[in-house]
Amino acid sequence: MYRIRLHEFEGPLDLLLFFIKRDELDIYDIPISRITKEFITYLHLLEQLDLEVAGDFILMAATLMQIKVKMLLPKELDEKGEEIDPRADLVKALLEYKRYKEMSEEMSLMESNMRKYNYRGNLDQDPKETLNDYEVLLKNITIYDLIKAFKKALLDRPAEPVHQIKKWNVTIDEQMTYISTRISEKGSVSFLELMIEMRDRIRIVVTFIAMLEMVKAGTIGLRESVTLNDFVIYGLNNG
Amino acid sequence: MDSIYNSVIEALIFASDDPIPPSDIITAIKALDGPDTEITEEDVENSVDELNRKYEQNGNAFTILKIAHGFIHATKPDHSKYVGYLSTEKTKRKLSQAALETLAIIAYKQPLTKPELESIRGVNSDYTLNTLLEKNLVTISGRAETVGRPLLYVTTDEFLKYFGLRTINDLPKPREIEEIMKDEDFLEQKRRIMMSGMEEKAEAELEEETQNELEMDSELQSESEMNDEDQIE
Amino acid sequence: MDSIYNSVIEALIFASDDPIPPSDIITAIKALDGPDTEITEEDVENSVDELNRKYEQNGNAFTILKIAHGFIHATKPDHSKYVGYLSTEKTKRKLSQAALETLAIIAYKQPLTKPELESIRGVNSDYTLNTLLEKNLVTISGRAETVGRPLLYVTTDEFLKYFGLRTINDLPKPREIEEIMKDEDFLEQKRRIMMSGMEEKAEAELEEETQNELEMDSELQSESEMNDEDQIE
Repeated sequence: MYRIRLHEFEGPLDLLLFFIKRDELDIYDIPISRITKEFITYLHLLEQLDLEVAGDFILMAATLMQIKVKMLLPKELDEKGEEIDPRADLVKALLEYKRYKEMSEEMSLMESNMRKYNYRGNLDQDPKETLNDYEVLLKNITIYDLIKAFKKALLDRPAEPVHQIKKWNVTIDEQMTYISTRISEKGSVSFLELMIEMRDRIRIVVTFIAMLEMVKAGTIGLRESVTLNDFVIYGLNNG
Repeated sequence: MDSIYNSVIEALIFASDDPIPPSDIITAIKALDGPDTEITEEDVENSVDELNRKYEQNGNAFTILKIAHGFIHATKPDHSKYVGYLSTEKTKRKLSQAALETLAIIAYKQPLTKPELESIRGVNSDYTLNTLLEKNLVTISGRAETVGRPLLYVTTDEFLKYFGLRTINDLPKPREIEEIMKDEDFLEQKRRIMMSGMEEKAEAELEEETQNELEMDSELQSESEMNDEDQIE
Repeated sequence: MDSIYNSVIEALIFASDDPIPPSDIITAIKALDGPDTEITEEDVENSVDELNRKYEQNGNAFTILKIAHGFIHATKPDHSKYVGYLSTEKTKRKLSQAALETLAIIAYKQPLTKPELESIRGVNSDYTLNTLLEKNLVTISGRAETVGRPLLYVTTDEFLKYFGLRTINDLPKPREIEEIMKDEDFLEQKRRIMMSGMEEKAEAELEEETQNELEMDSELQSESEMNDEDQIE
């Protein structure tokens, strides 16, 4: 009997293909009730084993049920007046998926083949004359590299040295004044920029409360920033 | 082309850690020996062929591969077990089935969006896509002109290198849908199950508990008596 | 020693990241061909000499150096200017990490001033900024209205063209970045949370629809008829 390892299936299409192969079904004339039943049995099996049933599988189960119902109803006609097989889309999806799945097997062989080749190590040892006109040129840099760099820049953001006398007793009033000062410099200030200057937690919390107070009082406004997890604090005229 | 360049070309390929394109070789030679130096991409190609012939004759342990738009020295597969024994680099994991499947779809349909990819695979592909981006096997090339302007994904030169392809056109042709349809044998499916069983031997220990459970319960039945009711015209 | 090991030794030296000591070579060979394999450090030494003689004879562009108690391949000094040219080109070609980071910050936070940029990067950015200006990837759009009226920097059309973007708004949104770069655990967790929600919902619907016609529990008792032929293992 089949010992199915549940991880074997990459998704609902993979599982359906498995049923079709195993039972030598005609992919163009899939017995939809039967395969739906098998599919749902499988999902219940996963449940019984207390394994997580992925949403993609549930969605497919629903699709199968829908096709099954449509099979019982009078067929819809296309523009040419021909009957539309409710299974057509599913068959198309199965064939297309199978096509790439086959190629992935092909690629797996290519991968194994390439693993037998080893590239050269210790390249640094090669004698080379250095040419000193260092300049920067773009090549092989993609958007992905760009956003990675951006994220890294934000993560690595240094805690700036703060040139002010540390006061442990921070008051909301003081921090409200501080925020006002910061805003008056440039008209606005980024929340992160503001927070990054705070060394201790109490100061951050108090500043945050001060900020909320000022929003409530209508002296400052907040707006979204282009940066993730940040926003801009700006002064309002009536403040 | 002057054959003295064979040696220069050999040095340039030998000292490069990534496949070096013929254009780079020509650029280097012209930069140092003058822009009038007569050397074409075909000359470089011929030199490489000649070098490989010599390696073969002299019984060298390496050869020059033509992959990822360029040339790179690599040890011949014959000695992979010895090299693998000492090298930690080569013990890195193979790609998962999900990763291979995703790569195949991106490779053949590129550039494509995540929704397109997911509609073919039938499953959410965030995780796999993220892994492939991190491994530099795929990257983002821009945005589609369609509604919502989703990001477009393409394969990289690293992808070509990984699979030993010179250009993306060297990928084996996928079968036509009609051929797939005719295909009645299901050996390949069995083979896959058996193969992955072997490959995952290491993981098997971890999964042993689950495994035992599954073996007990996952005897999926397929009855023949159901067939009659299914014949709906 | 059997001279077939010349080729194995060549492969091991070629692929090794660091100078490989003769003892490591012997270890690898004995591990794979049996502990009785006859091979001494002297044999290895002789092999290396022979390989070098052959390289000399055949006019190869490389040689094996004996350094730091081990062996490594290196190209001959004759071609060092070509090799040097190439490695310089390579550094040029890769937008250095600093420049890339600067470019990324300007792209996302434009228009911004140098002090703003430097407060994010935490380092003086004169050099990278100038390089980017020279390469026409960023430009000056005017002056900020703040004290001292510092210059404002923005990205150029050249920048958009390079990254295949139509407008600067086509850059991946912070939300998309998060989606793509989420660390694996988080992604899995999210997937799980989303799914358990969907699962319940879809399940409830399914149950309703199918309860009458499909008696799951009884069907889980699997039939045996066709099972034998399917056995795998």
